Amino acid sequence: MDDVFLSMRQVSYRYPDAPVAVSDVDWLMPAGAFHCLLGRSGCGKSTLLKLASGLLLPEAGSVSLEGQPVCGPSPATGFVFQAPTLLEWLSVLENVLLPVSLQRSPDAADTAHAQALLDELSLETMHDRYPRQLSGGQQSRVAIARALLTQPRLLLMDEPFAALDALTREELQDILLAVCRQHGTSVLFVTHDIAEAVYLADRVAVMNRGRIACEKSIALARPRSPGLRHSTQFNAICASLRQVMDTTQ
Amino acid sequence: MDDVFLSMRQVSYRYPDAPVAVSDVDWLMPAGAFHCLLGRSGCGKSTLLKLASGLLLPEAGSVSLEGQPVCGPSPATGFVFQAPTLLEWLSVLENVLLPVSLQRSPDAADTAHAQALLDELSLETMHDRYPRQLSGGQQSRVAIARALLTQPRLLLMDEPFAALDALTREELQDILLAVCRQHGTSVLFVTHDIAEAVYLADRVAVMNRGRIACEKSIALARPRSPGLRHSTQFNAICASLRQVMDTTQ
Amino acid sequence: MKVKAGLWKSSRIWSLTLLLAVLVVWEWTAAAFAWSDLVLPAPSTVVRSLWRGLSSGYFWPHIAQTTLEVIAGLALGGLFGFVCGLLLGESAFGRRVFMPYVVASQVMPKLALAPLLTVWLGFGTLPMVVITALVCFFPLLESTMTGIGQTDLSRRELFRMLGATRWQTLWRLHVPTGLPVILAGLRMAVVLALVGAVVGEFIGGSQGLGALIIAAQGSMDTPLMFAVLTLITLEGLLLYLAAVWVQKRLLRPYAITYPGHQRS
Amino acid sequence: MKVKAGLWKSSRIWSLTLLLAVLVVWEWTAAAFAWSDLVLPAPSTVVRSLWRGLSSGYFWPHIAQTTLEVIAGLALGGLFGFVCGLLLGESAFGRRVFMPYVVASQVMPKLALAPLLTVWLGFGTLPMVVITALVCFFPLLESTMTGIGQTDLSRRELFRMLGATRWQTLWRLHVPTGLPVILAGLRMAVVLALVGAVVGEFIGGSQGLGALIIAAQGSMDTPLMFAVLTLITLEGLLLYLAAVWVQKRLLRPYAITYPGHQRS
Amino acid sequence: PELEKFTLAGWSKPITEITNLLAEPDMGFFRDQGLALSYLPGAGGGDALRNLLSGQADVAFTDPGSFFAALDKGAKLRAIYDIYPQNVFNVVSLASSGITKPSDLKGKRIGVYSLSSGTRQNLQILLQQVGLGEADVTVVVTGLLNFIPLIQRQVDATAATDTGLALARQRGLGAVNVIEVAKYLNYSSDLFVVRESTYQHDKDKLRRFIAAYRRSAEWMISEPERAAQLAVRRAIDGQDPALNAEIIAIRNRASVSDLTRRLGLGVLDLDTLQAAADAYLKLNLISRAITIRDVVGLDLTPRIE
Ligand SMILES: Nc1ncnc2c1ncn2[C@@H]1O[C@H](COP(=O)(O)OP(=O)(O)OP(=O)(O)O)[C@@H](O)[C@H]1O
Ligand SMILES: Nc1ncnc2c1ncn2[C@@H]1O[C@H](COP(=O)(O)OP(=O)(O)OP(=O)(O)O)[C@@H](O)[C@H]1O
Ligand SMILES: Cc1ncc(C[n+]2csc(CCO)c2C)c(N)n1
Ligand SMILES: [Mg+2]
Ligand SMILES: [Mg+2]
Repeated sequence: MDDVFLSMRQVSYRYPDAPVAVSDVDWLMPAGAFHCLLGRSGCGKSTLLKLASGLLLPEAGSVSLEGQPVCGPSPATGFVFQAPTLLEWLSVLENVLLPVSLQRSPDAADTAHAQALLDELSLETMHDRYPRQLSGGQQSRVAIARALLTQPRLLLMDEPFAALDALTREELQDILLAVCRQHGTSVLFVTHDIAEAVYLADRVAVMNRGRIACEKSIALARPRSPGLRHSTQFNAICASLRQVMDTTQ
Repeated sequence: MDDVFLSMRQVSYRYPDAPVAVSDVDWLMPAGAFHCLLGRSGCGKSTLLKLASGLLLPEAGSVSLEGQPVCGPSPATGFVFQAPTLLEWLSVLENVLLPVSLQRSPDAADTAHAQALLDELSLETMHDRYPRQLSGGQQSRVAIARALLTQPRLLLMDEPFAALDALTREELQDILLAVCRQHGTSVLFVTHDIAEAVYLADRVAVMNRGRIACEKSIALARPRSPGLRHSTQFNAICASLRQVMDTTQ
Repeated sequence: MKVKAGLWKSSRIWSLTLLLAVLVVWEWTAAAFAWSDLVLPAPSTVVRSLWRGLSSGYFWPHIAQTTLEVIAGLALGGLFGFVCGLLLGESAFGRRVFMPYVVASQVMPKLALAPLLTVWLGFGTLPMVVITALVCFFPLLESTMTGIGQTDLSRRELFRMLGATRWQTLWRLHVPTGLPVILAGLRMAVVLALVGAVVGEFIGGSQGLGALIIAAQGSMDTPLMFAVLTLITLEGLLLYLAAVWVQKRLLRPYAITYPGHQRS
Repeated sequence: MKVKAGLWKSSRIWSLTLLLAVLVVWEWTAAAFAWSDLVLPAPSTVVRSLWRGLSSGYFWPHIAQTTLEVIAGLALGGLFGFVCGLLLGESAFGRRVFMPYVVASQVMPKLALAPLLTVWLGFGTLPMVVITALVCFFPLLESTMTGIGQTDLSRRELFRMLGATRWQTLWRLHVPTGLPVILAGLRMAVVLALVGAVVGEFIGGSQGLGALIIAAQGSMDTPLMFAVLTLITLEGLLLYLAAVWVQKRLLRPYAITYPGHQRS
Repeated sequence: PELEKFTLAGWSKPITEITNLLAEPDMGFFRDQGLALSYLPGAGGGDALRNLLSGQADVAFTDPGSFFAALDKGAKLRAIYDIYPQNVFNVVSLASSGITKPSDLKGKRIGVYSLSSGTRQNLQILLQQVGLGEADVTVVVTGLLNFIPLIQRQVDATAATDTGLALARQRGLGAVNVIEVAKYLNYSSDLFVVRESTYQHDKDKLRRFIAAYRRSAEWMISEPERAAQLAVRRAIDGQDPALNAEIIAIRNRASVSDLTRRLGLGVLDLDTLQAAADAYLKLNLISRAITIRDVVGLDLTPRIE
């Protein structure tokens, strides 16, 4: 496997005074891949994502990105946290522009890009609001726009659509797939919605108590289209994953 | 309708400098009912819940609970917020006991009750942790335990299961239904998972731009059982609600 | 908005009423006990003295001198305290090494230090500015240190993820997060700065409101002393109001809230 | 844990090295410039004076007196500041009515008021305690006011929902939320309290470290003055350390974090 | 011609008492001697000496008590001019208290400015003259407003200066008994003191300074009204010309003595200074005997014989 983009080998992590959160995880991701992590609450998905990002460093094992060992977060990686994590003193637009404004002063093109992203996420009337003036789902969409702005090579997303209704979520799934396809972004995506995982991913892992309990390639045609959700193949995959999950914990 | 428990009549609300968030909503809830609110992100679900709780007072229209006009929050109403809203300086158990400890000093029975609730929500090893040491889903389960502790007459829940995986969510749905049935609790429940709404509710409302776009009684047998989810009747109701949602916004 | 304006007005009225009540009681006691002006002059006497000093131009150079010292000292000490607060807030090591010295510089009574400062810095405005700076340094240091430590983990992770430099994390995350606390420090510093300048003048000044107080005490002109104290109080209130105004401007985005949720 | 202990040790070493360096340079300058002991005594002279005072028992009653004043003043003023901070933090109306008076009480130089305080309160320990209390009142007030205003909306809504009384919301929500800021105010108050007590003694005291400084100045015994300043500094450091210890204890649940996330 | 910088460190703020110095911009006594005078304020005679010793000032305007204390600590200083040959200190009590002589002070509460002030030292000297000590009375620190506790009867007597008493009378003190320390030991109240090195190497400058100061003091004595007018502008506490005139008159009186009338202003009285130094030693205010003759410079005050 020489086109490995992200590789995690025998990775373990334990928070102080707590049982091990991630143990002996092996995971390889080729460039441009879209992988999903499923698993019960508290099984270590967020921790694994943070290990992949370099926010946490593994206790044992190694993480490497494009062959380079990861020893800290890299700005070429985008991260959507489980909570929106917006800055209250910045307007929505400023929040979205934050990744750029930390590198240089945003120009008109950046602003236009941010505005286009916000519009695509149906936040066209919210540019000048402050985060506290938004609904929960609107906040998480702002966080998604922020992560997409810099077109990162690797995108780590921790339940980004959890606060969204089914419709918005499906729209965003398609938007996300299109954007990532366009820029060749590799995505590691945590979700607890099995259908979402199957719709989005090339490969799905189910975690259980810090370990990867099962991996599965999803052999569905690309590009995905909304109609796929009603296909029997799709539902069969969902059901089989569901069965795997039922056996966990 | 003389057994109306919660009634909202012609209720409207608008945040300063923003378009109207809830407008002309009429909603009646008999005692012991389980009602669900569906709707796209930003349509006003959380706002409506806060109006029902008395946290917000309507600009126009009236809200009343058991015939009494609501002019402020009542401790007989439980609220699970969209974010877990735990107190960082209290342990998990203390957080759950908070509603009691604001009334009186919690006794052994209270502690036992809180512990039982936590155990039921699969948090048996987390009693003495602090909120920041929990995963996202674990935090939201603590918030649910806190709301259930006092066995409120009315329970308002704002996407309480959004951060949970499908399995945990289904377990909690059954727990919630059992608990509410046992105590005759009336529940107004916001979710964006149509299946969840259908499984839980007697009646479902779909909101759109601050208004109730459609109401639907769910004529499924009680008590619900997990098998129901695979029934055609269940799926038909979901599909029809889905259709209603597709037409919104 | 309307409610607020009403509250504002009525609170001003109450505040003034309280002031008037105090003054009336004071005037009355002074008259009733027939206290000598030396012991406790009646407010009317103080006002007369105040008016005389203001209209004759006697007070103005002193006011100017003290104001100059306060502003220079506040700028110097405030800035230095803020910067040191940032540095020490960032580095636990620096905190352990330098905090003892910072605390030492603060517990040393400036009054005892003032003669030494004259020895080192000569006389005139400079030693007063240095004392003022020394005094208002600490509140900003402490509050900056505390303020920038309040950022929650998730936002710090966000900034690490975005590849923010240490400086950016400080300036664009920790400082805005801690701004309300830092500004509380500023309010304290403003008040202390005036006290510092006046106390400095007590010892080494030949001009300024502090020097004037000593002169008034020396010539047992209690009404004059009270008049100068009134001036100092007014200047302090003005400075404090300025700090509050700065705070209101800077904290505007933090104040987003909505009706039914306002705190009293 | 191990890393931390190492850091702790090395920072202490650095801190002491810095102290030694300062002392050596000072000793050397004093020798080189052949300054009179009256202007700036060499550290060795100061230490000799310090040792003499301590071993002869001369210092002890003064230390006791000042400590008494500081502790009484801190307890009184700190508590009062905290309570007023709670009240004014709760009520915008109260803030508007009373803040001018609070600020006035702070900008009024205590030094100028001291003679009058003795008139009202008699001589002895009481006026010093009052001055100390007045001085440490403000930092606690400001920081309490700021601290309890930091609670976010959602937690306030939670408490409203739980039917918490105003008092409970204050005590169980706002105060814990603001605790780090309130404790920053306490640290400032501790330092100011000592300064307040010493300055009070400058004017009206016949016992206490402040009085000792004045007596030393009167007999031109600059080494003694420095020895007393050293004592004051040490006492200040001890008090500050005590405040930091209190803070560490109270803030333990706030400090939950994990490796890789610790701030430097 | 270039003026030489000359700094005088005083014990006070620029107050009316020293109008002759403050009037320099108007009168130019020092300018005429080629000196550019600046005044460095202080809070007490100790400050003045510290500023002198640290090199900030060329001459200090200070009280003998501080001078003796500094000598005792080993400072190399010389007194070169007696500014006020009269002892200006007194102990004041309310007429109703019945305190008329020093021995009546036994067991009483007596106010002083501060523990380091001339009021305390002179109180000790007074008590010593009648065989009492500080232990026989209660000394209370009252701060600058030392007459307030007297009026309020929180102290039985207060140690003060002549100007302080005059001002307090102006402000309605009422009937009082005054015990003047001068009646018991009349030594100088303030001196000009210089560093030994200045005395040795800069004699000419000091001579010109002394000449200028003498002229300024003579001017204040001869034109008190003019001085009182100038004080309004120049002194920090000189708002009221009538009061200024009174204070200036008191200071003028303190500036002269039998000796100065015979030999000229500023002439040092070695005998009374020696007596004072001895008294200070007996009071343990200083630890070694001081031989006044060794610490004065007599050659700068030309005698008019
Ligand atoms: N504090 C506020 N100030 C101004 N506008 C607000 C505020 N809070 C919410 N809104 C707006 O009111 C509308 C309704 O918000 P609400 O939170 O009720 O939505 P919601 O249905 O709960 O959405 P979600 O599913 O995303 O949580 C939204 O358009 C939102 O932008
Ligand atoms: N800071 C912490 N200190 C101690 N234990 C922690 C900490 N953060 C998480 N944990 C524990 O580590 C385990 C894994 O947490 P993680 O956040 O990775 O779970 P998750 O799979 O993301 O769950 P969820 O779906 O609920 O977000 C959990 O059991 C959690 O309790
Ligand atoms: C005329 C005259 N009046 C008062 C003083 C005041 N005074 C006397 S001694 C002293 C402090 C000594 O450290 C002070 C302030 C003075 N010097 N000369
Ligand atoms: Mg998670
Ligand atoms: Mg919502």
